[in-house]
Amino acid sequence: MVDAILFLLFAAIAVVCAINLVVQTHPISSALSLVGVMGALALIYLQLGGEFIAAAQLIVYAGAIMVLFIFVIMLLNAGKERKLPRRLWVTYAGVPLLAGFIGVAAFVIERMLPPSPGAKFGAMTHGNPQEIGRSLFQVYLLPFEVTSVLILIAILGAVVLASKEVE
Amino acid sequence: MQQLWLIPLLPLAGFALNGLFGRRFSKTVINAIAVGSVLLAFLWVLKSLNSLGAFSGGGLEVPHVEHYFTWIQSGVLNISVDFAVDRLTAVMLLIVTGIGTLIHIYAVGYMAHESGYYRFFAYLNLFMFFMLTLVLAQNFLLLFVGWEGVGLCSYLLIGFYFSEKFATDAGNKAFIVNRIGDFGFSLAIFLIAIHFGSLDFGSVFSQAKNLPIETSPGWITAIALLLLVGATGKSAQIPLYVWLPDAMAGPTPVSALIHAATMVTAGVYMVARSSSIFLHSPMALEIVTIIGIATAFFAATIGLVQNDIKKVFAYSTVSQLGYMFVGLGTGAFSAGIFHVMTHAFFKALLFLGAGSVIHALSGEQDLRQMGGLARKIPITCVVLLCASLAIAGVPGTSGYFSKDLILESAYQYAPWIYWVGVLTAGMTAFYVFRAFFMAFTGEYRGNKHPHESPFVMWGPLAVLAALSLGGGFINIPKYLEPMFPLSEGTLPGFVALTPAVFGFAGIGLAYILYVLAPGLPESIANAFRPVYTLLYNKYFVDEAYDSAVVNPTIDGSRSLLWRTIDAGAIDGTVNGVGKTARSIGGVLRHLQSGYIRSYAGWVVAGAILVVIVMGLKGVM
Amino acid sequence: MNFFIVSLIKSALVAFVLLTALAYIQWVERKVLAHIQLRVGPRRVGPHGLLQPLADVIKLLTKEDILPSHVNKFFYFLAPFIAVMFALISIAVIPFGTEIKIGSFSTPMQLTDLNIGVLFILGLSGIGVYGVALAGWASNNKYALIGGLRSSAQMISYELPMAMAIAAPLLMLNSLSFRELVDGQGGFFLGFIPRWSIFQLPFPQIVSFLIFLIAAFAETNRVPFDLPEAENELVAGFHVEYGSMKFAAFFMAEYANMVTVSCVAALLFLGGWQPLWPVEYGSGFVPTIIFGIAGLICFSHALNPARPFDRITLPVFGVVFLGIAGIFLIPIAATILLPLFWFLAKVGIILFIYIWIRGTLPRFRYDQLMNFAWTVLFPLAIINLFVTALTVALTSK
Amino acid sequence: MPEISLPQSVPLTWYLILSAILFTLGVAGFLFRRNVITVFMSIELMLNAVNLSFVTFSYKYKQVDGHIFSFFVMVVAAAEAAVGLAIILTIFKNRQTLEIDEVSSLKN
Repeated sequence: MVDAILFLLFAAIAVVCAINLVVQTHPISSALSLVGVMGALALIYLQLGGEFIAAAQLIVYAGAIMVLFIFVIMLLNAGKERKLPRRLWVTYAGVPLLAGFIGVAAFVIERMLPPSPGAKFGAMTHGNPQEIGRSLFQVYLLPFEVTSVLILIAILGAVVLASKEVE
Repeated sequence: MQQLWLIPLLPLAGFALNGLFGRRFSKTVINAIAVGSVLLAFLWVLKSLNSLGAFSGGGLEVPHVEHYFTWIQSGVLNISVDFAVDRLTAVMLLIVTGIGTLIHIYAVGYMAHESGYYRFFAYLNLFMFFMLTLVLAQNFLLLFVGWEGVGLCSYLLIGFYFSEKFATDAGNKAFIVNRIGDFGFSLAIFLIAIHFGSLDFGSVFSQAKNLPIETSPGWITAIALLLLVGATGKSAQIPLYVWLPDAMAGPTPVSALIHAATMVTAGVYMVARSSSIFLHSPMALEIVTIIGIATAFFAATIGLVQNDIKKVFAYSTVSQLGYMFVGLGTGAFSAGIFHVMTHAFFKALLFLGAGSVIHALSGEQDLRQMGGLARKIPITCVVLLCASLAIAGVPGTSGYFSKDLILESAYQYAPWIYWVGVLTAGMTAFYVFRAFFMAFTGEYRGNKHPHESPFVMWGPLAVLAALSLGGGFINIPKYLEPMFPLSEGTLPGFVALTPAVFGFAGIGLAYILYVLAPGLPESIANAFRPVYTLLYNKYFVDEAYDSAVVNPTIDGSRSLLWRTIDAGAIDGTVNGVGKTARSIGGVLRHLQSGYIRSYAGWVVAGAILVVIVMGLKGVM
Repeated sequence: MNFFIVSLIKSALVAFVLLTALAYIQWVERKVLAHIQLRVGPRRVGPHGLLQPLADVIKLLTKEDILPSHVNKFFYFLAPFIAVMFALISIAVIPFGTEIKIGSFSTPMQLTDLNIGVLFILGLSGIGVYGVALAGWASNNKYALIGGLRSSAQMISYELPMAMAIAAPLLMLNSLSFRELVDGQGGFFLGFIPRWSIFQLPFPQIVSFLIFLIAAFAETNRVPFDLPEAENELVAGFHVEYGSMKFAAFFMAEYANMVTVSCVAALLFLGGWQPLWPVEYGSGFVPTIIFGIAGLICFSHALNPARPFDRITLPVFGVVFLGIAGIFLIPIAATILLPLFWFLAKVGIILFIYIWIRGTLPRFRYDQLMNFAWTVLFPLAIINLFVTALTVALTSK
Repeated sequence: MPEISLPQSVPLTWYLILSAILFTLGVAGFLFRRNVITVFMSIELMLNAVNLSFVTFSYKYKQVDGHIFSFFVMVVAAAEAAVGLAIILTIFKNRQTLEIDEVSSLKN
């Protein structure tokens, strides 16, 4: 009962924010709504017992990546998208098509997923940092290292791209 | 474990060092690496053989095998990288590393003024690596690796002076001719894998021992003959011997090491190694014998009239290899190996001596431009004399013992082969001493200023001289008896004497013709002009091959393959494909708007389609 | 429902205490700065200006609420709320002391004991940036924008060394819940050196403590890292367009962040409510002695008062102090209050350091700031973490 | 009006459907927004949706792997953001625009 209410609440927040992200014409509004989505998702992760992932979601996504976005938006002082005379069918057919597709997807998921006990808060206890750390540094050690290398490369790339030499 | 892997790995390390960084090294460093690695390998051979009891009485009767790792594992076929040492391998190891060390040392002096110094030694070390792999290998595939590797190195080293057209041509010739042999060899390996289900020497030969002897040609004969094809390629036997004389284009140490002492004997080694296969196919043995004797004879005849000192020795190598094959074919495998060893001694010595002469004359190879060198370069003269005596089979010298053993078994096999062999021995003595006399006696005919070689060069020569004189007293056949039982049975006394007699006759004849009556050979040559030309042009074999094989191939490939198939069919298809693609692309091009979002739109459309299909499937 | 009621009571209590504390910290700051600069500081409103904060609050509440015409209204209003909200929330996972036991009922002195409390704090501090950034952007003013940019960049940059520095004690104590962390720091080496993180071998813990403190200064935009609101460069930085209560919100947020950070520092490095030396050597009487002395000083001053009304006020304070000193002697109260005392003492010291440094140090230049973060602090933190990890790996059986 | 009865526990399909919705919205944003940064953020939204389903399945099978994967996704997203934003900065430097359709040199 409580779980359901909470989930619906967070889900509502997430969806509303996501829609807002799409419809807003100003990047900073979109960015903030994306942060909202992430927050809601973090709470949902908590509900699913993913403590560490929830925290990581907040720290990495909301706390770092999105701040970077906002930083860039502010730096470029990006304005609203200028309105284009967009074709009618996009506006008037796009939304129903979207809804229809989502319906189909939902139907597919409902049909294809074997029935399983629903989610209750606290039923999943594997998401704590200890477990994550254990499997991260034992089972997934190599991927982990590789990712770190990837990050390094990304940093270098970013530095090179953003350096002054680019004219 | 004796860490046998160290033996080939040491030269490989040398190759890696010199090959990668040699450009920056000073010559001393390069020498240290190149010679040092081979010397270390030699010492390691001695150590491991000693600790395996190879030098004591009963040691190594059973092979000592070391398994390193599984190389290929497919179905029943399980090929692993193993090294093994038995008495045969021990002999070969000692020859290869020992002679190799000496020749490396010699090369330091010989190559001193050459460019591409580090390249030369890198190749030489690489060759040592492959040769040792070949010798140590415990299965056919690994042996084949070494086999091909030495082929490669010989190609590289023949073409060492790659700025010279003839050198590169010779290299190509050697490589291509060897391909033919290797083709046969690989077929043989396939057959073996099919019929024995393994390539490991141990299992193959133990199975082979239990097979019946094939009176009528069967698959054993096929295997044996294909192996023989490979051997003829590598060991320069008829019909594939043509590459060896040209191979003299390489630097002399190479000729000595690869094309006299070690690589060319690989075929002999291989046949001896698979003796238990050959022994089950008398027909194959017969063919081996015939090829051997034929090669020995013809090569000797050609050698009679050559004027290039290295050419002379090259043909004598071919003919000596023929002897070895006679030994193998007539079932005296140990005699063959024995001859391999002695031949390694005196032929290496001959080449190195020749090299020393050439060095002294700063590049002159034509015998007619020499003469009277005995006083100018005495040491070289002496050592070459020793070598010549040995190859001429003068009693007491090493050549005498081995050749004699071969001829004895030949006599037991079929007397006519014996007589041909004896005749060849006579000719051998003749042309070797012809070369010797032309070079060292009489008046100097050239216009260079001969100078004696440095110690690094004549030091090894001295060692080899000692070996080629005394090497015959190392009783290899006795040593190899557990593997190749000696044939007993008494022979008429003259069998052992006649070769020596013929040898002396040849020497004497050479002395008469080239020292006492220098004008005589010319008149003889004029008297038998056609024969002379025939011999001088090596029976026109090269020309025959050219017209019979090479040119047709070239024409065929030019007219048919190139013009018709390549230009016409293949290019046509390719271009056609290109054209169609372009026309289709012309249509599809309009999809490529350059707008990321339109691309993404297509992707999404596809994804939606997939989802819907999946959904329908899920529903149904 | 019991749980809800208790939580309600506790949160109300904490909220009240926290807000008052914030107000008074500001008073303390003004006083201390004044004394550092040989001034008297606020003294008009109430004795020693003790009622100054109240006056400030009233002023801020009653000021006219200006809404600049050129701002982006939504974000303009949103920003201060974000700032203050996330600043205040983070106090929820901070434990102030051990369990309170009254009869059978017992509850921790903490709103909620999250087993990932540390991560929680980090995450919130990460989100707190938005307040500043948005404020800077929404005010549509170049000074504000620059201030916002600076602070967002600065906060991202300094979060890494901070997290690294935090990681070191976490490694040693092997937990993410503040309560367990503090419990892990209980006990003493050789019977008298406390097992606090900064005293832990590998000794670089002192390094990580310093790194954390520096990073914390930057995170809270305090001197010497207060570039986002550098008055003499950017007028007032990101909150230049804000007045009255919205300004107060930013103000509160800053001080709340200070408090949180100090609490975290105390909990992670200074052993939370663990006493400085064992009880058997009488660490239990420290508060009594301190407050007692304070009371006596008040009385001695009351004997020759500097101002007429000191004759009344000082004795009152003296009595209050002595009363507190007395309370610490009551065993039951002591069990609850002693940890509280130790914890608050440590937090207070760190806060004092904050103020002290503000009174002492000049401001960085921006490039120096960034350089310092990435070329000094970050590598240092990594090395420190590495050494710690190594030691832990070697010492742990 | 019919009174709705909420289940005691949340069916996992709800999570998946939520993730589907978010993903679709992300796609929509990707397709219909022209501002590079917004497009980029739509991608992040999609990634988040995927993460949600990862975590959900990790709940379904009571295993931690799903969390690990979403963790990796986050890391990759971070790297992507770093590089992507750098690229955006460069684009802006070179063309003074964030309109994705004006960055169409690929055409012809």
